[in-house]
Amino acid sequence: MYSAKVMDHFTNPRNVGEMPDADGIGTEGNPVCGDVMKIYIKVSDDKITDAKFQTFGCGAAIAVSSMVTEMVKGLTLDEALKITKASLAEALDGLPPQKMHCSNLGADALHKAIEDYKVKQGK
Amino acid sequence: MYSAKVMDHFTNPRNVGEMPDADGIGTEGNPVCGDVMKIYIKVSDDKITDAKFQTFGCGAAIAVSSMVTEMVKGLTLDEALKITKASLAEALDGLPPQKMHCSNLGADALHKAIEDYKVKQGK
Amino acid sequence: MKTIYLDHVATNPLHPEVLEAMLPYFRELYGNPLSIYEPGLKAREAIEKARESTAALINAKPKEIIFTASGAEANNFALKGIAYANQNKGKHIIVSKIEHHSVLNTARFLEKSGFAVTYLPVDKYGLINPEDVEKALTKETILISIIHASPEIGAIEPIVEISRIAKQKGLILHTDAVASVGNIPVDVQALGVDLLSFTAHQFYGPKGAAALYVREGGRIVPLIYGGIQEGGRRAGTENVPAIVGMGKAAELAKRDLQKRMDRVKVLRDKLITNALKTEKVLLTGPPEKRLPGHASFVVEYIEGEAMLLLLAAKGIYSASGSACSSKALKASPVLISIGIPAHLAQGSVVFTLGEETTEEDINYFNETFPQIISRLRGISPYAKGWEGMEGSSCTVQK
Amino acid sequence: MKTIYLDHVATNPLHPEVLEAMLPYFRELYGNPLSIYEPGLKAREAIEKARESTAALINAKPKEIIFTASGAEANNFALKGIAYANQNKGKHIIVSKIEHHSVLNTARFLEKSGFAVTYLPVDKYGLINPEDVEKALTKETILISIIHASPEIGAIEPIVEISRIAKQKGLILHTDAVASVGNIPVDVQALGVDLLSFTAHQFYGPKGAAALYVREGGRIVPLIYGGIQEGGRRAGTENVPAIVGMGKAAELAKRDLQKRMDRVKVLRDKLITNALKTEKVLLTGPPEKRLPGHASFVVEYIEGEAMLLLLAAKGIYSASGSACSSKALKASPVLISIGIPAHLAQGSVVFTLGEETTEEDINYFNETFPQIISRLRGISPYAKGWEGMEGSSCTVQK
Ligand SMILES: Cc1ncc(COP(=O)(O)O)c(C=O)c1O
Ligand SMILES: Cc1ncc(COP(=O)(O)O)c(C=O)c1O
Repeated sequence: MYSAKVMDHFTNPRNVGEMPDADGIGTEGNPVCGDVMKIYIKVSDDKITDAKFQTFGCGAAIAVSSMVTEMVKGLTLDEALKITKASLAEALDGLPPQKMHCSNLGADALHKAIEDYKVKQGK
Repeated sequence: MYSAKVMDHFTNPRNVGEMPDADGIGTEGNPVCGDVMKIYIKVSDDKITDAKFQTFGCGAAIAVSSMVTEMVKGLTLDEALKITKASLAEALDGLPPQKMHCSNLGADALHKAIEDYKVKQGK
Repeated sequence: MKTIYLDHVATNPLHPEVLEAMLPYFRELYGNPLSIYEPGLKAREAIEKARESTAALINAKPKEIIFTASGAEANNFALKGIAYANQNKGKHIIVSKIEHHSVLNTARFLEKSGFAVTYLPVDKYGLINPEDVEKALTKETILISIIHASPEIGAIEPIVEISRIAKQKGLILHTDAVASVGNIPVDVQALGVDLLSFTAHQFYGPKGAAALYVREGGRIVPLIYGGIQEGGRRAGTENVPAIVGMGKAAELAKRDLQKRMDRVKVLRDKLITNALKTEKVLLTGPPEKRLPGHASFVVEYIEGEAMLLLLAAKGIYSASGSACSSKALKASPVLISIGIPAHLAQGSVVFTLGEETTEEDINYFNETFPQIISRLRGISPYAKGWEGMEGSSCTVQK
Repeated sequence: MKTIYLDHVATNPLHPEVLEAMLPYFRELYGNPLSIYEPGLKAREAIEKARESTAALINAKPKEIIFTASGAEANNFALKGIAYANQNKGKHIIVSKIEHHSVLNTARFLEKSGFAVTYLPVDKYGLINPEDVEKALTKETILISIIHASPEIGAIEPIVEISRIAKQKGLILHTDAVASVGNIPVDVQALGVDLLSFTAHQFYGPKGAAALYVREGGRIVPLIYGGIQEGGRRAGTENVPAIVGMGKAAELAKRDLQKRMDRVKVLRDKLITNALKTEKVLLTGPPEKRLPGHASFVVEYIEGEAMLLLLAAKGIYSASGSACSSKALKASPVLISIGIPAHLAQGSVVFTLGEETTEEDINYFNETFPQIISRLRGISPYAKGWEGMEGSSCTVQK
C-alpha cells in the first residue's frame, strides 16, 4: 500500500513536537475528517532554519508531515512556497491515490505557517 | 443416482426383444416424452408363462421393463394386475423421484398387455 | 478402469499449475484483501495480478474485469445491471432462443419486471441471422445479448456482424462467452462487444471464479451490493484462491490456446467422421462454424441418458440434451430451436474434447460408440423406424 | 517475526482439516454435480453431505440451506428475493442503522425501486430496542432484517424479542448472522427467524462459500437465475471444493464451539481490562452482550489507521472503523449510530480473537498497545485534549 519511504517517515518521523518559540505556525485539516497537521517554522533572514510538526492522522499524514519538515529546512520562504502536494508525494515515492487529497496536507499547513510568519512580521 | 439393481437390469436387461406369437401386447409412453415401453406376454391357463419387452428410454425405463418382465413370469393375470409403479420401484431398490412418473411405465404397459390379451380372448 | 472425459463443456479438472498457484492463499496468504497488513496486502496484489492475466486473455484492460463467482452470475449481472442502468432510455432487450438458462431466465425475470424481450430464432445449424437482429430493433431497444458459442451444439455466432448493428444504433451488446473463452480466440476489441461473460472452470481454472468484462466507462447497476470490492460493482469478500486460480488458468489458456485448438480439432474431426458412419446419426450444429473440441449428435431410435450410462460403464463420460438426462425433464430448447423434433431430441449426445484427450482415447471411443448405439437399438421398439409412434406432444403424467 | 492475527472478523485462514477435505475436489472429483457419471455423482454427494453439516450448525434442515458465494450475496438475495416475492402484500422493509453494507446498500437499491425502508436507530451500545421495531411497523411492512451481531462493535441484537413481534404480525424476519455463526450458538428455531445469512470464512472455512437459510416453505425470488442448481433458487455451477470446505468447517465449528468461545472470552476480557487502563480509551459496543472474541475501542486524540500500521509493524494485525482506514474514506456509520462523534470515531480500533490466539499473544499485545498509543499521542497536536479543534463536519477537498 505505502512505499518504503512513507513507511520509514511514518515509523521514524523526523522533527516531531511542539516548538514554543516558533516564528510561524500553520494548521490544516480537521479531526472530523481524520487528518490534522500543525507545522511550526523558525525563520531567519527569510530562510527556514528549523521546522517541527504535530499531526493527528493516518500513516500518510504523519509521513507527509515528517517529509515536509525535512524538506523545508534551509529553504527560503519563496522556495518553500513552491512545495506542493505533488512534490511531497513524489519525495515520498508516491502516495495511494485516495490519500492524495485527504492526508497530504503538508504543503497547505506549511503555506499557512509561512503566512502566519509574514503576518506576525507585519509583512 | 441409480441403485445397483437398476444398473444391473439396465446393463444386462432380461427378456429383451419382440415376441411374434405374443398373446397380449401393451405399449405405454410416448417418444416425445422420452420413454416408450412395449410389453409382450404369453398366457396359458390364466398364467403368464413368458414376457418380453422393447423399450425406448432412459436407464430407469429399461431397468423397469426388464424387472417387470421378470416379475410377471409365473403369475396369474390377477396377480400380475397387482403390480404397481411402487412395487416395481421397490423391486429395483428404489428409483430417483423424478423418474417415478415418467420412466416407470412398466405396470401400465403390463396392464395394457393383459387388457389386450383379454380383449383378444373375448373376455 | 481408464476413464475418458469427453464432457469438457460441463466443467474441467484444475490444471495442476493452477492448483499450485492457489494453494498459498488458503492458509498462508489468507488475509482479507481490504486489510492493510501483510497477508491482506499480498492477497490484494495477487488479485490485481490475476485481473491482468484474466483481462489479457480477452484483450481487455484489467479495470474492465469484474470478478464474479460463476458464469451464471456474470450473465445475470450483465442483463439486470444494464437493464436497470438504462431503463430510462428504453425497456426492450433482444436475446436469442439458444441462450444459456442464465440469460433466458434472467430475460424472463426482466419481462415480469416490465421489460419487453425478443427471443431471436436461429437457423437449422443454430446460427443467428444478423438481419434478424436488425429487424427486431425498436425505439425502446437498449441491449442485445447473444451467446458467443453454444455449449450444446458448438455453434459460433456472428457476434462481429451483430456488433456492427449495435454500434450503428448505439446499443449495448453483451455476449455470453462462457463456452468459447479458453477454447477459441476471444478478443473483445475484435468482437466489438460492450460486455462479455466467461468462467474459469471452462479452461482448467477453478469453479467459483468467473468474470464480467464491462467496457471502460460502461455503467452497470450492481447485482450484489455491499462493500467496495471490485470498484463497488460487486461486493463480497473476494474468493482470493479462486481468483488467483482464474488468473493462472487464463495465463495458461492464452499461452496454449493455438496448440489446444489444433490438437482437439483433429481428434474431434476423427470422432465426427466415425460417428456419422453409423446409420441415422446426425450432427447437430454447424459442420464448420463450431467450437474445435465440440461434437454433438442426435442418434435416432434411442434415448440420450441410456447412451450416457452405457458409455460411462465403458469409462466414457459425456452429456446429453435429452429430457430424461436433465433434472428438469425437458428436452433441450436449443435442439427444438434448430428444428429437431422432440422425439429425435431424446437421442441427443454431446462429446467435448479437452487438453488431455488423446488419439488413443478417440480410437477407443470410435470403437465403443457404435456398439452402444446398436445395443440400445436392439432394445428399442423403433429399431426399424418411427412408424407407429404416437402423438407429438408430451404431457407427463403425475 | 511472529505475527498475531487479531482480525478474525475480517476473515480467517482455512482450518487444515478443511483444506484437506477440499483437496480431492479440485482434480480428482472435479465433475459437474449435474452430471450422471462418477466424478459428477461424487461431487453431488459431497455437496449434499456438506449441506447436512452446514444445516446442523444452525439447527436447520438440509433443504433449508441455499449455498451462495458470499455473505454479501446471501444478504442481497434475502432482501431482494423476499421483497420481490411479497411486493403484492406491501412495500415496506425495516432494517437497522448498523447493518452491514450488503444489507444497507441493498435496502437503498430497493428504495430506488419503489420500496419504503425504515432504518432503526440503536442505543449507545449499538443495541436495538424491540419496541422501536414495533413502532416502525406499517400496514405495508413485509420484511424485517436485523443483523445478529455487529462485526464492528460486537453487539448481539435481541433477535428473539424481535422475532416475537414478527410472528405476531405474520412478518418475515431475516438476520445477517455472518459475524455470529461459528462464534456463538446460532439456532434458527430458537431465534425464530425465517431467513439467516452466514459465511464460511468466518469460521475457518473457505472464501467463496456462504449460505442463506430459508425456512421450509418460504418463497424467495432468485437473485441468480439459470439452471436447476440449489433447487432452482441459485444458479451457477456449484463451487464444489468451497461447499465441501464449508461443510467441514461447519462440522468443526459445531464440535468445538463451546471450547472456542470459552477460550477467546477469557483472553478477550484480559485484553479489554488492560486496554481500558490507558486514559481516554473507551470500549465501543456493549460490555456484556457482545461476541466472545470481540474487543473494540476508540482511542482519543489519535487515528485508527496509524494504530493499525504501528501494530502491524509489531506483528499485530487488526482493523479500524476510521475514515482513513476505509477505502471509502468515511468513518464507520456504526460508530456514528452509537453516538460517537466523528473525530472520536477516527480513533476506532477493533481486535477479534480466534482459535489460535494464545495467552502469550495477549500478553504481548497488552504490552505493545499502550506503547503505540503513547507514541502516536506524542505526535498528536491534541495530546492534551480536543481544545482548538475546528468545526464538526467534514468536506474532503478534492
Ligand atoms: C455482518 C456481516 N455481514 C455480511 C458480510 C459479508 O460477508 P462476505 O464477506 O462473505 O461477503 C460481512 C463481512 O464480513 C459481515 O461482517
Ligand atoms: C454458455 C454458458 N453460459 C453460462 C454458463 C454458466 O456458467 P457457470 O457454470 O460458471 O455458472 C454455462 C455453463 O456452463 C454455459 O455453458
